[in-house]
Amino acid sequence: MAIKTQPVTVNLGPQHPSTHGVFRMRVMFDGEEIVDVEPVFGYLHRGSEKLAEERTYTQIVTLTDRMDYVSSMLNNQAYILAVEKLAGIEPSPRGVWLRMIASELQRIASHLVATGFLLQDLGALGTPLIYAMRERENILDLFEMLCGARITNSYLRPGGVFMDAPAEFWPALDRGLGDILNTVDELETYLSGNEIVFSRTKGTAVLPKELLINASITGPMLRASGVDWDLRHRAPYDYYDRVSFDRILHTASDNYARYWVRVQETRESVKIIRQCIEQIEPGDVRPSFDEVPRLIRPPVGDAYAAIEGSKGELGFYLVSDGSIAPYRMHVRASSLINLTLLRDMLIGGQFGDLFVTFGSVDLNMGEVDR
Amino acid sequence: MTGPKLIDPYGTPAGADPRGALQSITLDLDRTEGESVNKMKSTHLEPFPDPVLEVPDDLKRSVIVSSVDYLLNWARKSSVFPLQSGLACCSFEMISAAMARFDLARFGMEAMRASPRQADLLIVAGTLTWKMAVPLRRLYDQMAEPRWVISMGVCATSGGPYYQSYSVVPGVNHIMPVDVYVPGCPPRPDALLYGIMQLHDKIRRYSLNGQAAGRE
Amino acid sequence: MTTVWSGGALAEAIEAFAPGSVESSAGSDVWLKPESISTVCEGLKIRSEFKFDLLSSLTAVDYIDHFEVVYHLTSLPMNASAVLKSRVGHGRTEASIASVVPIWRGADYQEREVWDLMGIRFDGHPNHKRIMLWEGYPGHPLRKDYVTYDQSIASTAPGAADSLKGAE
Amino acid sequence: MIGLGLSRGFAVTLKNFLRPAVTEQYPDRHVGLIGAAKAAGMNPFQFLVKKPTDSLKAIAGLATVPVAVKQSPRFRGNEFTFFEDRCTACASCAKYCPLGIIEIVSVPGKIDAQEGESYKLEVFDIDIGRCMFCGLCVEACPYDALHMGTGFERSKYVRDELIITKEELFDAPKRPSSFYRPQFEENGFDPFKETIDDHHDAGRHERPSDEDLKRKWVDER
Repeated sequence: MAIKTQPVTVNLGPQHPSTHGVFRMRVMFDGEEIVDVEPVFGYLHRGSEKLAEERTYTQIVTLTDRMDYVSSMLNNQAYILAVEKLAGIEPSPRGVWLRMIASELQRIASHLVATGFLLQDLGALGTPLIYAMRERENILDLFEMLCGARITNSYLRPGGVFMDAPAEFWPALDRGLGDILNTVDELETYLSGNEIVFSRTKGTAVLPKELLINASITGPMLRASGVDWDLRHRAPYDYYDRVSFDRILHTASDNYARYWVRVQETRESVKIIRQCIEQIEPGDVRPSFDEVPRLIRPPVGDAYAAIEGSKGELGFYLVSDGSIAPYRMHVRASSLINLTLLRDMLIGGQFGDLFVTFGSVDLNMGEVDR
Repeated sequence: MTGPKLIDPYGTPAGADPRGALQSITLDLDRTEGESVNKMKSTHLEPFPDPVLEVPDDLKRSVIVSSVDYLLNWARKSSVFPLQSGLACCSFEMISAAMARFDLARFGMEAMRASPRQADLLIVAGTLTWKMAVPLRRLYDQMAEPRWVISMGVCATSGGPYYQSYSVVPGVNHIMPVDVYVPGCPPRPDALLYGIMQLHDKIRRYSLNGQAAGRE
Repeated sequence: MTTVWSGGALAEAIEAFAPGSVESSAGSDVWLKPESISTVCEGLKIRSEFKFDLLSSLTAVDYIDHFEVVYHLTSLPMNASAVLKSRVGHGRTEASIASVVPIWRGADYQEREVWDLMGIRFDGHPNHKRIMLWEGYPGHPLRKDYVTYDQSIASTAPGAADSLKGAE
Repeated sequence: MIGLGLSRGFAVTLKNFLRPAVTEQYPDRHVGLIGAAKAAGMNPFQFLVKKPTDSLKAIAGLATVPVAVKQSPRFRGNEFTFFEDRCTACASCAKYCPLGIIEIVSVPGKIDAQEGESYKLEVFDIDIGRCMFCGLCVEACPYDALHMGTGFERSKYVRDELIITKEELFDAPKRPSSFYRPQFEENGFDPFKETIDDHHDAGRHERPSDEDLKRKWVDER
């Protein structure tokens, strides 16, 4: 016998322990079933795109760090690629290898954070998150060796990176990669076979791939539905055409598939870094200041460059009017666009699945609001 | 096991609101919120003065001022529970500080509280926008006294990299009085720990000051 | 590697199924007439020679005497990309263009963002309201005539004074 | 079998329970008698005889030794190191700062401004309450006068105290980070152990002498 209830609207956030930052949702419940969801954004809207219009091209690197703060290196890379495309800069090979290593490390860190927080949302208070963050600390230590900062790196410059890696970086990186593989194995042992994780994530929030493509969703969410779309493979930037890696695909397109794809992708990133270490060549890490001056003045025009970020296609659209600052900068924020289908994922589901689904999207408020 | 029903907002029956049950009624709520944000933006123009404790010189030398006060402040300082209120980048350093490597629990901050009623310390970790200032001030008002505020990172201290932005509060001291400022963008977890130790020092000094703890 | 449609070839191909919709083309860009954006986008998505099933990015640029809406399209089956542009709001009049949400749902939040920050109205958008800033915010900050350093809410934008009154 | 996955998970937790702890005991850690003696630089018996109260404290578990945090020499701390003798007051750092928070006021130096433009620094303030420590100013400095510092203990009770003035920069112990200063890395300089006192050790390019400046600005023009 069905019990009739009155729908009730609940406000979740912006300060909520499970909302991955300052995200807010208005959710209408009928009993425990979700009737309707409305996300409310903008609690971290900082106006980066406007501020970029009054900074030089190098200074904007510092703004891109703070956009998606768990994958700063990837933001740096996307922005630098757009600048190089706009100004026609030929990067130094060693700098490109170094920034590939840095951005793959960052992808691992970002996926670890996503996994840890997803399990936190599942109710595993503490332990998996602590294990994931412990491994992330090792990666942050590597970043500190490279550029002196843990989160807001500002490591990349137009044409490469600002400084070569120190001598102690290479043995530490080698050690760190082994640790990462161990951690991923452990993660799989204690989670991928776990009955609670299975019953909470399998078969929830299933999305068909046509809908995902139509809603512009990219990254691990799209690959979890079986669409082979990875910009590193389909539109190789930097030297991704010189390394080989497997694309991780899953066909279920549910919360478990999204989680699984992320965990497996960390291994592929380790594989890519190993190949980068083999192929890296000595030389300068950035062009001299005669070739690429501190103040770049790109020709009038526009450029759009996208990379495969940790959350999907991360693109920068730059318009130049020939001065030292961009006329307009726009960020194609994968976190924001991946939320387009949040309503479809949640409506009809149960209250308990709300934050699991939300965690499996892997969003970052700094990128959603910018 | 069934997945959620997939909805197509553009295939709704004729007459029904295509925006769904909720989004058709929330514009009024948004307007009310916008009004409160505008009000906060137009009223909080001057920063609050920093609550500094002036300890008289003769009291500095005396060993025992009031044992009860001393004991109370020692207990308070050893069990400051922070509110889980990460706003932006700094929140990740705050989480790192609570994780295995830096372990906030060593300072008696065993758990980040999810509710302001159970918290003594508000760590403003990250950029504060005007839209977020209204809920944050409400959180601060809901905390029981004695309460303390740490402004973590330069975004919270002064707006930092977003100082000139149209939507960012130029310093959280426009919204609430701040006890300790921690510079850094974001500060390392160690720097946050140092800021927390400074706060402990401050709490200890309340007894010398002859002032009830946590009041401005 | 992704093939990038050149502007000229794309303009010709568009003219073939939607005559009179192209304004001009240069480099890899095609400028469309704003009133034909729905027809052209639907054709680009459905027709077998394009199959642009993913809208990568939608944004707008303020060129002072007019606004330009920029669409970056990607085709997953063909691994191709193209850039569409459309000039609207000549002379800073009320700028508006047809929404592409019925064609690509991915445009939903992006169009709301452009409306919020740039002030271009998208006709036919199902939930047309501000996304980043709050209701009652004066003006659209990404426009070039918006003053960044202004921390007060007093502004010359229409409706600003009314919202201030409501706040008190 | 139901429960197999769970028990495998608990096995991993148990394995981690037995691993060494990763916690860094900043700011200090408790030591016993041996640790306290080691920190004082003597063997435990000497320590017991020479410092009986301290050793009693150590035996009771009350003795602590300070712990330095593990950091890379390239670490961008929340302060700066500055060598006045290398600075030409060119204000490159102020121009390159994305936030414009470096305030420089210079006056004509000992040479007459007409014949050689050597400037003397009067005000050099960095507002670290707004600084984001990106290091672009350090990158811009042509004569290696400004370096990132490695200290991070800079919390203050008052907002205005967060401004670093010229005097403070001069008086502080000079522990420059090797950020954008490859010469420190080549020399194996460890900012957490040693300090630099002589400005000659600090950089690749020496500041030009007053004669050089005069030649460059006056004679060549």
